[in-house]
Parts: sequence; C-alpha cells; structure tokens
Amino acid sequence: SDIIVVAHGQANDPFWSVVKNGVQKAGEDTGANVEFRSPETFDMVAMGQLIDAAVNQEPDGLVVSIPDADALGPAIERAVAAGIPVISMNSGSDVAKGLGVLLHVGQSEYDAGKAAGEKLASMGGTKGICVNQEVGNVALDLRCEGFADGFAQEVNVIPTQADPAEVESKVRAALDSDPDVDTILGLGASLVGEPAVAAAQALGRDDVLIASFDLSAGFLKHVSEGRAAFAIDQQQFLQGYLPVAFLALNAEYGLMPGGDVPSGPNLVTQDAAGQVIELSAQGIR
Amino acid sequence: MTNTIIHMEGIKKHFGNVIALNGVTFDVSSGECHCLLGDNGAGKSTFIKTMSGVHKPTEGTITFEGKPLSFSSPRDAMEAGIATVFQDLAMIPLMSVTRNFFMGREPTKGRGLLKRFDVDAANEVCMEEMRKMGINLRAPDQAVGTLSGGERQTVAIARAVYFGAKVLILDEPTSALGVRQTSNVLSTIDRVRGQGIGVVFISHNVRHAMAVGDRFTVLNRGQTLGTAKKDEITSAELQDLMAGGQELAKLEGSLGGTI
Amino acid sequence: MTNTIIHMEGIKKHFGNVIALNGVTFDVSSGECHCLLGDNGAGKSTFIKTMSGVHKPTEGTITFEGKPLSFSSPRDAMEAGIATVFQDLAMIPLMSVTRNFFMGREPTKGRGLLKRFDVDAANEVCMEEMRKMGINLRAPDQAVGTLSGGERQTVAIARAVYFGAKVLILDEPTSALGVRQTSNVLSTIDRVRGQGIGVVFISHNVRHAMAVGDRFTVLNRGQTLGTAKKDEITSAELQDLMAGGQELAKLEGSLGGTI
Amino acid sequence: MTSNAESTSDERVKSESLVTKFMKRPELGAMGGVILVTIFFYMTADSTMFTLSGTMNFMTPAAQLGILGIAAAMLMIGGEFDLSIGSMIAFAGMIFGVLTVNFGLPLILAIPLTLGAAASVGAVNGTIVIRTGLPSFIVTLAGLFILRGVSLVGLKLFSGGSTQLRGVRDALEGDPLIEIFSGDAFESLFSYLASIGMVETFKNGASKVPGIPVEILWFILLAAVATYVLLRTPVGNWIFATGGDSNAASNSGVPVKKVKISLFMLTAMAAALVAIITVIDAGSTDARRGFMKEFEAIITAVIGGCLLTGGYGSAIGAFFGAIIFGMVTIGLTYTNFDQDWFQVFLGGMLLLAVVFNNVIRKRVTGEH
Amino acid sequence: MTSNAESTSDERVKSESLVTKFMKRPELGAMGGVILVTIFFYMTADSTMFTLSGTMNFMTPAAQLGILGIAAAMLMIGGEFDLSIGSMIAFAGMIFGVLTVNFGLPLILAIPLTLGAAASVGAVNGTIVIRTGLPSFIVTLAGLFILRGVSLVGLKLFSGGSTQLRGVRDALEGDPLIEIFSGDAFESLFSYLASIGMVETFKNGASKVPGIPVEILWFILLAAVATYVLLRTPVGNWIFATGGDSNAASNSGVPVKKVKISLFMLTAMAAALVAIITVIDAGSTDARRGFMKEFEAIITAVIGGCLLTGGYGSAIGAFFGAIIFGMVTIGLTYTNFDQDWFQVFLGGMLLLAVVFNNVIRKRVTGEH
Ligand SMILES: Nc1ncnc2c1ncn2[C@@H]1O[C@H](COP(=O)(O)OP(=O)(O)OP(=O)(O)O)[C@@H](O)[C@H]1O
Ligand SMILES: Nc1ncnc2c1ncn2[C@@H]1O[C@H](COP(=O)(O)OP(=O)(O)OP(=O)(O)O)[C@@H](O)[C@H]1O
Ligand SMILES: [Mg+2]
Ligand SMILES: [Mg+2]
Repeated sequence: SDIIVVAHGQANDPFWSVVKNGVQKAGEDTGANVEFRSPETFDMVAMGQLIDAAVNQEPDGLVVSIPDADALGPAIERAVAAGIPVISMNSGSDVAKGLGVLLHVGQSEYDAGKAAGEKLASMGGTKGICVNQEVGNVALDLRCEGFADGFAQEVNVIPTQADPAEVESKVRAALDSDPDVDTILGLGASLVGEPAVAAAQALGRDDVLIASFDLSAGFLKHVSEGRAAFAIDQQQFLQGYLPVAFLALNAEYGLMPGGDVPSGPNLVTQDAAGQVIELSAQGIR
Repeated sequence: MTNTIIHMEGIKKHFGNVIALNGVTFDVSSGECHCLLGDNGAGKSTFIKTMSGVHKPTEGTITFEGKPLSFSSPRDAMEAGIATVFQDLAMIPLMSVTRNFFMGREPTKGRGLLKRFDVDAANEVCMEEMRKMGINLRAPDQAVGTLSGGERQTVAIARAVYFGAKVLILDEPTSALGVRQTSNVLSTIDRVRGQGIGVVFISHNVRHAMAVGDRFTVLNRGQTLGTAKKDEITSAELQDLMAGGQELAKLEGSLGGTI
Repeated sequence: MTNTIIHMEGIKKHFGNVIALNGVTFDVSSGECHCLLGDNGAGKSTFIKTMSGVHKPTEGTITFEGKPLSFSSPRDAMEAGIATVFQDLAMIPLMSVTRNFFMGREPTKGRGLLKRFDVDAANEVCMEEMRKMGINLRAPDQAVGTLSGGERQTVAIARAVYFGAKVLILDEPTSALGVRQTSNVLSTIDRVRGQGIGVVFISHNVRHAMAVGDRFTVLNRGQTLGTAKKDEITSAELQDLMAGGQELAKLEGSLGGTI
Repeated sequence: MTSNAESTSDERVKSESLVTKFMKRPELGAMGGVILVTIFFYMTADSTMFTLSGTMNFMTPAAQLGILGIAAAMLMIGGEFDLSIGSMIAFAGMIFGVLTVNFGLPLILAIPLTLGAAASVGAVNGTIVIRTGLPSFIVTLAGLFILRGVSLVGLKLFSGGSTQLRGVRDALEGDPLIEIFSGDAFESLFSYLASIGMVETFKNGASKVPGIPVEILWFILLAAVATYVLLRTPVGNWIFATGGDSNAASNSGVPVKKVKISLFMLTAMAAALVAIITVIDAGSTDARRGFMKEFEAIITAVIGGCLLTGGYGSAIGAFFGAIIFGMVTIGLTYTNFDQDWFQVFLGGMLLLAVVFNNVIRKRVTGEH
Repeated sequence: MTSNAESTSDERVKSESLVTKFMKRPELGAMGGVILVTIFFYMTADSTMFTLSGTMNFMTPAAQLGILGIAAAMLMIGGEFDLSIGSMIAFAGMIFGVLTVNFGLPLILAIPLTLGAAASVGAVNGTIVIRTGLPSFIVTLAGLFILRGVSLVGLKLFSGGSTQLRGVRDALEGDPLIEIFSGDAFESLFSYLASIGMVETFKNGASKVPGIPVEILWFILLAAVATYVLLRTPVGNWIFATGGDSNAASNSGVPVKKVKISLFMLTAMAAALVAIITVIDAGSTDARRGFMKEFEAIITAVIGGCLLTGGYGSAIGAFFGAIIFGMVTIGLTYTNFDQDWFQVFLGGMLLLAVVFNNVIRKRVTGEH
C-alpha cells in the first residue's frame, strides 16, 4: 500500500527527523510504501500545495500535521472527499474531527507548554523566559503561550534566529540584564536547550531552571547530570510510526482504532535521562 | 546680441576639494558655432555638463532665452531644446542602437492604453540618421556594446543632431571618427548652424575648430583665457592658447604647424 | 626582414554571425612604427585585440619572434613583451591612478611573506611618467573615474609605454588628447621606436600617421587593402584609402586637404 | 550625403538560421530549462504529475512565485533589488486580514486599501534608495526585518495575542469580487469536461480539477503585460536604460528616479496581490507568510536570465524561471526519492537547468 | 619634456582637513555606525551590556559572523557572491565531526582535511562560475541547497539516524591544538586581573570573563590580514581590479580566473573555520548549522561599505559591519523594549546606522 505523510517541519529539523524515522520504521515493519514530505520552511500555503499533490496520487492513506486548520482545511477536505483515509498527527487535535480526519496522534502544543510551565513553577521558578527560535511558527508560539499560562508568573518571549551562538549570547544577555530570571524554557533541545545551559554555566548561574522541548543527546546529558531540569518529550517517533501502521492495517484489513492517541507529553527528568540518551543519538527519541 | 540663447556667467564648480571650474563666462547665440577649447583637464566637459543640467554649478548664473534658469535634471535641459553629445557618450552598452538612439524620447503610436513604442519607425529613423553620418549599420538591434568606437560615437552624434532643437553641444564628437565620418560631422555642424541652431563644439583639433567655428573660447585650468571671433585669430595663435602657453615637443615640422 | 617581431597571417575573426576580420596579414618589426588605418568599423581594434591575446582568431596564424604562437590570455602577450593601449583604455574607474597604472604588474618590496606592493615607489613612477606626457596629476590616489577624458587616456598610454618591452600597440591613443599631450605622444612614439621597439599605431588622423609612421596598412571592411612604405604614398592617397574609396562631404577646402 | 548604393545585404554578415535568431532571445533560453526539467520528471516521476490536475498542482506555487518573480525581474532590470517582498506578503496579508475580519470591509474596499498600503511602503523604499544613494539591498533589507516585525506585532494586536489571524473566508462569504481573487476559474466548464470524461476524476467520480486556479491566470496576465511594457513601450526602454547605466540614462533624459520608485511600488503591489490571493485561499494569515520568498523571487528572475547588475533580462524569462522552480520543488514529491535528498536534488536540478540553457544558447549562437 | 616648474602645490585643490581625509576612507564610515549604535544602547540598555563580560557576549556572535563577513567582503570586492557559505558551515561541521568522532583523527589532521574539503568545494564553485560564465549568485545558490542536503544525509549516515552528531569534545579531549580553536585565550591573565579587581567577578570570586573567546582573536587577525592583503599587496590590487571590471583587468594582465577561484576557496575556508570553532565549542554539529549565514555575511559586507557590483569596499568596513550587526541583534535583549518588536528594531537600527554614516561621510567630504 502507498502512504504519504505531509508534515509542516523539515527533514533536517532534529524533531521532525525523528518523526520521519518513525515513518520509515513503520514502512519497513508493515511493508507499506511510505513517503515523507514537507515544505522548505514553515509555510502553510506551500504545505497545502503538497497535500494537493499527494491527493492527486490517490494514496491508500494520508498522514498530515495540521498547524493551521483554515489554511490546510480545504486540501484535507479534498482528500477526504476523494475517499482517501486521513490521519492527523502532531498538531491539530482540536480541529481534526471537523475536517473528516479519522483520528489524531499527538499532543497539543499548548497543553505540553502548560504542563512544562506548571512543572517549572512547582520546582520554584518565579520569572521565566521562553526562547523561541522561529517566531511566527504558530506551533511554537502556542508552546510559549501554554508555558506562560501554566507558569502563572511573568514570562517574556525571547525571539532568536536559528544560530546556537546567537541563542547563547541572547540568553546570557537576558540573564545578565535581569537577575530575577530563574527559569528558561527552550523550544528546541539542540538549538536552544544546549546553548541555554552553556549560557547559564558561563554566568555561574547554577540556580536557573532550564527545560526544553524535544530531545537531544547533549541536552539529555545536561539533564542527567543535573544542569538542566527536564526535557519535554512528545515521543514523536510514535507520531510518525502509529499513523502509518494504522493506515497500512486499514488498507489491508480495514482496521482502525476508535479514538485519538495521545503520544505525550512525557517529561524526561534526571533519573530517566540516562537511558534515553542512546536512543536520542539514534534519532528514535 | 539679441539672439543669445544661453548665457552662463561666472560659473564655478567644485568636486569635494577639487576646483574644476573657477568662474567661467560663456554664451552661445542661435546660428553660430562657438568652439570651446583648452588643454586636457581644463574643465571643458565639466562646463558643458553644467550647461546641460548634469551638474549644478557651485556658483554662477545661467540665463536661457533671457530668463534666469536652473536645470534640475538633464531632462529639463533637453525639454528646453538642448541636446548634448557627452564625451563618455551616455550610451547603454547592453541596449540596441535604436533603443539608445531614442532613449528618453521614444516615438509612440496608438492611443491611451495602447500607446506604444513605435519600434519600426524608430528603427527606420535610426538607420537613416546613421547612414547620413556615413555609417551603414548591419541591424538596428545590434547592441551598442558590440559597435566599434567610431560607430558608437556616431550614434551619439546622430541622436543629438536629431533632437537638438535650439542648442547642440558636442564634446569632442570626432575623436574616434574616421575621415569620412569626421567630414560628415563637420558638414552637419555647418548645416544645423544654418538652420538657426546654436552649436557648442569642443575639440582638440585646431583645424576642425577653425573649419567650423565662428567664435573661440579657450579654457585653462578652470578659467576663461578669453573669447575671439574667427577673423581675429590665427590657427597658430589658437593652438598656442590651447596648449596653455606651454611649449610643445618637437616633431612639429612634419605636422606642418598644427597638431 | 630579419627583425620581424610579430607576424600575423590570414587572420579571420567572427562574432556569432558577424564577420569582423576576413583574412588580414600584418607584421611589425623592431624599430619601426607600423600604422594601421581604416574606416570606422573596419576591424582595426578587433585585429589588435587578437594580437594582444584578448581575442582568439577564428582562423589564421601568429608568429612571434619566428615561432608560431597563440596567446591564451592578455597576460601571456604582456609577458612576451607586448603592451597595448586599448581603445576603451582598460581602466577601472573606481581605482586610483597608480593602482590602474600598475594593475597586473605591481612593483613589490620585501621578501617572502612580507613581499608587498611598493606603493610609494609606484606613486612616484606614476606621477613621473604622467608628467612626461604633459599631465600634472593632483594626487596619485585620485580615482580614474574622476579624471578628464584626456587625462585618463594619458594614464593608459604612459602605462603601455612604461611596460612595452618589445611591441607597443596604440589604438587611437591621441583621440582625446590636447595639442600638447598629442605632440608628447607622437614624440614618445618616435623615441621608443629609436630604442628598437616595434610600434603599432592606429589613428584616424592622416597627419599624425604621416608624422610618425614608417609603413601604412589600410583595412577596409575586415580585409587588407594593402601596405605601403612612407615614401611610396602621399597624404591624399592615404586619406582616400582610409575613407574606403568613398567620397567625402564638402568643407574640405577650409581643412586644407586632410581631415 | 554618402552613397546609398550599399543595400541592406552586407557581405560581413553570415546568414543566420531561424533557430539561431530564436535562441538569441535570452528569455527563450529559460525555455530550454523547462524542457529539460519536464523530460527529467517525465522519466522519473509518477505519471500523475503531468495529468491536468498534477499540472495545476505544480503550476499553483509556480504562479504565486512567478507573480513575485516577474515584478522582481522588472525591478532587477531597472538595477535594484527588493528584499522586503517576502515580508511584504506577511504585512499585506495582515493588513488585508485586519481590514476584512476586524473591520469587516468588503473586497471592493479592502483590496485597494491593501494594494495602496503596499504601494506606499514601496514608494518609501524607493525614495530612501534615491535620496540616500544607498544600495537598495541594504535599504530593503531593513524593510525585510521591519515589515516582518510589524506584521507580528499587528497580528498579535488584532488577533488578541496569536500570531495567526483566522476567519477571512467567513468574513468574505458571498463577496462578489471573491471569484477574481480566489478559488478556480471556469469551474462549470471543468465539471462539464469531467462529466464527459475529458478530465480525470477521482474514484468516486468527482472531477480532479475543479478549474484553473486564479493565480495561474494572474500569473499569465502579469507576464504578458510585463513583457509588453518592457519591449513595446517607452517606459520599458526607460527601465532597461535605468538599469543599464543610470548615469547615462539620466544624462539622456530618462526620468530615472520616477522609474525606480514606480518599480519599487510595483514589486510591493505584486507581493500584496500574492498576499490577497493566498489569504483568501487559506482563510487565514500568519506572521511567517512569505518567508524567504524575496529570495526565491530573485532566484526566479536570475534563472530567467536577468543580470544582477541590472539592464538585462526579461519577464518571459522570469515566467519560465518560476515554472522551473515550481516544477522542481513540487516534482520531487511525485518521485520516489527520499525527502532527505530533497535539497541536493533541488540544487542539482537548478544548476543543471541553468547550465543547460546556457550551453544550448552558446552552441546555437556560436558565442564564446 | 615639459616644464617641471609647477610644484606639487596646485591652485586647483582646496586644502583638506585631516578629518575630511579620514572620513573619505569608506571603511571608516562604518565606524560612525558603530558609535551611533553604542550610544543608543548606552542610553537604553542595561548597564551590564558594556561591562567586559557583556562586551565579550555580543562580540562572540559578531566575531563568528565577522569571519564570514570579511571573506564575503573580499569575494564581493572581487565581483562575486557566495551563497553557499551558510550551508558550508553545516557541511564542514559534518566533515569535521565525522573525522574526529567517527574516525578519531586528531586536530592536526582533522583541521587541514576539513579546510581542504571546504577549499575544494570553493574551487568547484569558482570553476563552474568561470567556465559557464553564469552569475555566481545562481551557481552558489545551487551549492546552498546541495551542501545543506549533503550535510543532512551525511549526518544521518554517520550518527546512525539522527541529524545531530555529538561527542566531538570527548573525542578531542586533551588534543594539543584545541586551545587555538576553542574556548578562551589568555585565561591566566584574566584570572589574575580578576584577582586584583580589574575584571568583574562572580559572587564566589571567580572571574566573570574567563578570557577572550578565540573566535574574537581569529576575527581580528583575519580583519588585519585581509586589510593588509587588499591594500598592500599585488593580489589586493588584482582583487579590486577583477571586481571593478573583469574585462579591463584581464586585458591589463590580471589573472582574473585565478583571483576569483582563490576568493571562492577563501570564503569556503572561512566558513569551515567558523564551523570548526563552533563545533568544538558546542561539542556537536547538526544539519541546521549556519542557516541563513550567507545572507548575514553579505549584509555585514554591505553595511561595511562594499558595493554589490564589486570593485569597492574594505575588510575593515566588514569588521565594523559585523560588530554593528552583532550588537544590534544581541542588544535588544538588554533593553526593556517589548521583544516582539525585535525585528522592527533590528531593521530600523541597521538602516539608521547605514544612513547615519552615509550622511556623515557626505557632510564631511562635501560630496553630493
Ligand atoms: N567627479 C569629479 N571629482 C573630482 N575631480 C573631478 C571630477 N570630475 C572632473 N574632475 C576634475 O576636474 C578637471 C576638469 O575635468 P574635465 O573633464 O572638465 O576636463 P576637460 O577639459 O573635459 O578635459 P579633456 O579634454 O581631457 O576631456 C579634471 O582635472 C578632473 O580631474
Ligand atoms: N563582440 C562583437 N560582437 C559583434 N560584432 C562586433 C563585436 N566586436 C566588434 N564587432 C563588429 O566588428 C566590426 C569591427 O569592429 P572594430 O572595433 O574592430 O572596428 P575599428 O576598426 O576599431 O573601428 P573604429 O575606428 O570605429 O574604432 C564592427 O562593425 C563591430 O560592429
Ligand atoms: Mg572632456
Ligand atoms: Mg577601434
């Protein structure tokens, strides 16, 4: 069977490369012919066009992420109208049903941010910054929003570009200019989490709570050695693996689970971090 | 003179700390060819550029047809009827001969939204004007950048002559021209002067200047050395003034007195 | 002639569908000034560009000091001792006079890693060579783009003369020059010829050609019309050949026979 | 004055075949690239790529990019760049979204206002470039950051804190002008064609091609108008002259400043048009719309044969350039290549396409 | 030959103040921008920004960018662009990571091999540009995509599926060369200075500034060498000539092709140097390293006064350009402005800095 996955994150993004690995693994396990596609940047218009392209090929199943239901809705509805079974993953849990999507595998970005915020507040954080390396990417903005709500204290968003050196300098600047800041949430482990730890270390601020979305081997090492608080794991491997497996089974036997599958959030703290490092280095977590 | 077209008084021009013109007075009347002569770097090109609206003078006044005037762009000067052949020709190498010829003053046909560049008419005029100057173009759509030096200069001259309504300024127009083309240009100057157009002619060739000039003004190091009528001066005197009074190298014998 | 430096045989050059040269044969010996004459667009510049390594001929052979040779770049030709003043001067407007003068052949001082451009020496040589040609530069670091037309041309000539070891090619070198500078260039040609250098001189000025030329080759529409020694031809005949045999416009009277 | 004996035939011109003459036009060089890319995908891609619906599918992004690319090409011919057009898409999208959703204006007002806002930003860009004499690269770069930043702030303000503004489709429900700026044209024709089997259908019988997406029509229209302007009007001549040598052009009487400012306004308006089309289509806008599009627009123009130094190029070239770019980006999804190789593939194809049409052109015209 | 009577003094030259002469140097214009930006932050930002540790903090990204920017400036003066340097950082980082981690090579081998690999890619870029005559913009654009794609594929291959390759620091533990390419220089000096109170310390007494980050030293070194080469060597003259008019330069005997290829190799190697420094520093590399850096490098060069058309500019200008850019990007974080305005601010400050030094220069030199 042919299954096409259209996601809004790029294959070279550490997070999405794990999703893609899940997709590929599912393809190998089920014997389905899978393809993973994404626009070159976070671009809803281009993504809609990719879905259209996929629909034209009439695959046996389609997996999409839905960060903007308005923009992607028509393309998804077209797929549904054409009789293609569609499963959504990662983002879009709230809108999936309305578009005729069979089920959703993933976590709500907002809820994950909120969970992180609550946890950080409970660990004693009083003033936070949310370091966003891609402002305007709605999925990332939602994480910061959730964080602010869950943290329930003052939170500033620090926008940066995708450059670790710049992130490190900016985090240092933020810590330096406002000593009250004691909590940092990064929206990507290797791009933000690791430099944030480096910045705090350079300033000798061991008291700062640092958490980050997604996993990277380096950041997990910081977590396991106590330099960072925790990492937020969506287990995005599942977001790639499960929908493909479901659709393959659906194509073969007509099977389909009855409801959404929450893949996260899963907070990886100091005790768990050690065992996750190896898997993360292999692109599975 | 009642028929003075343009009169420039006490023109100064500074570029940063370089004084290119230091008070030059000059006028041109209709139906005359006024030669502007002088050594290299004397300021001739700079002067005619203030006349044609390219440079704004640092000091000095311009009177056009009796009214004080200051051109804010070459387009203004052009619309007032002044056409110029610049020393650097002001041609776009990548564009075709015809497009260069009509640049800024394209003939149109049609009306309203359909008003368009009349390419055929333009091509025809351009080929014809070039032929008059002694150049047979292969095709009007050849890029100017691939023309020979003389061919290119001829395009600039033909263009200025075609559009020069009241004053025609020629900055060393014959420098790259062959003998045939040169004689054409000189006789063209004679012809347009006959039509009542005022001509400003810059040249380093005393013989060319003497052949067509009515009056001669000599610049030296940014200042006027004086103006003379044709019958008031000889070739040899003129050449002496143009050299800035400095001695010439030998070899003159075989050149027969004038360079 | 035993002392022929460079001999070009049956040179053809096509640009796309344009035939610029259609079989030209030419040679230059040491200690002579060989004039290359012809109408605008005859192919003179194209021809000397094949001689100085800029263009590769479509057909034909080049013999340099008796050995067949093909220059693959202007640098090769330069290293063989050929220096050229191109009609477009080959100057970089944004760069200073000195930097243009020594472009590609900078004098250095120091050794190894410390080997560096000897700016002071370069400035001095440059100012001095320009002064010899009759131009007093304000400063050697003035950008060439702000020089007057004649000043710029003088830089190109001074440069070529300074570096011309065996052959000096001058493509209309006096076109923008004042009388004083022109006589300097002509006497310079005479001087370097005396030093055993072969000079190729392109000009539209019959009088200049007659003043310094030893032999005259006339091109017409990409082909050689023939070569004559100085004592075999008169100014009037030469001018007739240069005009491609076509009639000249009137006005000649006042020009005294030659343009 | 001189003998007119020589007729138009010239012994110094070799005769030239029609093909040679044809290939000498720079814009047609880019066609070689299109053909090459087509052949490549024809051999490697799923056959659905070149069905009618597949073609519409890759032509839609090509058209959106092409509208920008043609404007960028004209500006580039005029000797300037505009790096702010990508951000302008977000900015104009924000303005348009706010006008329709928050202020509830109908299209007949919202569109002119959006275009007007864009044009005034373009005019500001142009004026700064001309007044200061700074390179447009740096001026519009500032515009790139500023407009994107303003879009973000504006969206947050009007959407109540989100970087996304939704509900445009609902707000415009039933607007009479919506047909011109969104969806597909000739819908009834296509459903008729589907019913008689001239157009492919889905398994369930619905037409795979509901019509021609309007952006494709805009794209073609713009390419035609731009080509006409460049080649057949005085303004076109001024644009070439301005870009070729603005000094010489100004000395020859071309109103260089006006030309440049108008071109900046044009590119800004082209970006606004793309914003309007995509916002209506998507029903929403966000702060990252148009990200990197300035870059792609310049690529499109360069593939199409424009020189970065100005004074040379064509609108038709940019037209084909956009098609090449669109085909390559979408085309990969129709093939079996691993997405990881996407960028290698994209770069390789672009280079190949450009080198190919260059080689062809040189071979044919005998240049060196 | 002619009278030598006229001495060097010339009645046609007005005397010029030292300030005027100084301001005429384009590179020093950019200094005006630095001063303006400094004053601005001095007034608006937290005082920690201009402490020694704060300065090191914004100078580190500025230095990394500046290394690229200076190389890009030299290439731009030579008349070409290289859009692939951003991707080259990822590519060289990947090569370097694989050599050290997977093959376990010491720095003495890994660094020359990495630089060599980068240089050969640069040579390929240059050769393609020269052979085909295509604009370098389009050729290196293909390189941008291809190198980024290859880095992704390579990283996945060598890391066993992840886009990140880590363990570089562990692999290089104790390597004698590591001091030159990572961490801080003059550490003992700074801890001495801290002990006598010349440098701020943490509450626990440790120096807040452990030393000068090596990239800053590389940055200064490169600026000095580049300036020397451009202004004081024949090669520098060739670079200006090549960029000013490659035809005229070639006709005057400048080896234009060699110059261009060397410059492409230089920029690629500068990118590789940045890659080596950052990879050792971070201990890991990933496929997104250097994203958009090609763009920022060009910005840096242009802020520093380079012309996009080539033949004009300076390395010192790019040096100051990088500092301006670094200060503006990091600086806002030290202020109390709403961070949503970051991009507006960045664009505004860039424009202001460039316009300011332009105005100053014109005012002082009396140009129009
Ligand atoms: N933009 C400029 N900046 C500085 N100096 C300039 C500028 N333009 C011209 N000059 C200087 O002004 C002087 C006059 O130049 P101009 O071009 O007017 O001379 P010219 O009389 O036309 O000489 P030629 O006969 O050689 O063409 C020259 O010495 C030149 O170096
Ligand atoms: N690159 C080119 N492409 C097409 N045609 C060219 C090219 N270069 C020169 N030509 C043509 O070749 C012919 C010879 O040009 P060339 O420059 O050699 O003439 P010339 O004898 O030097 O003339 P002048 O005395 O005017 O300088 C001209 O008609 C010109 O149009
Ligand atoms: Mg002059
Ligand atoms: Mg010539």
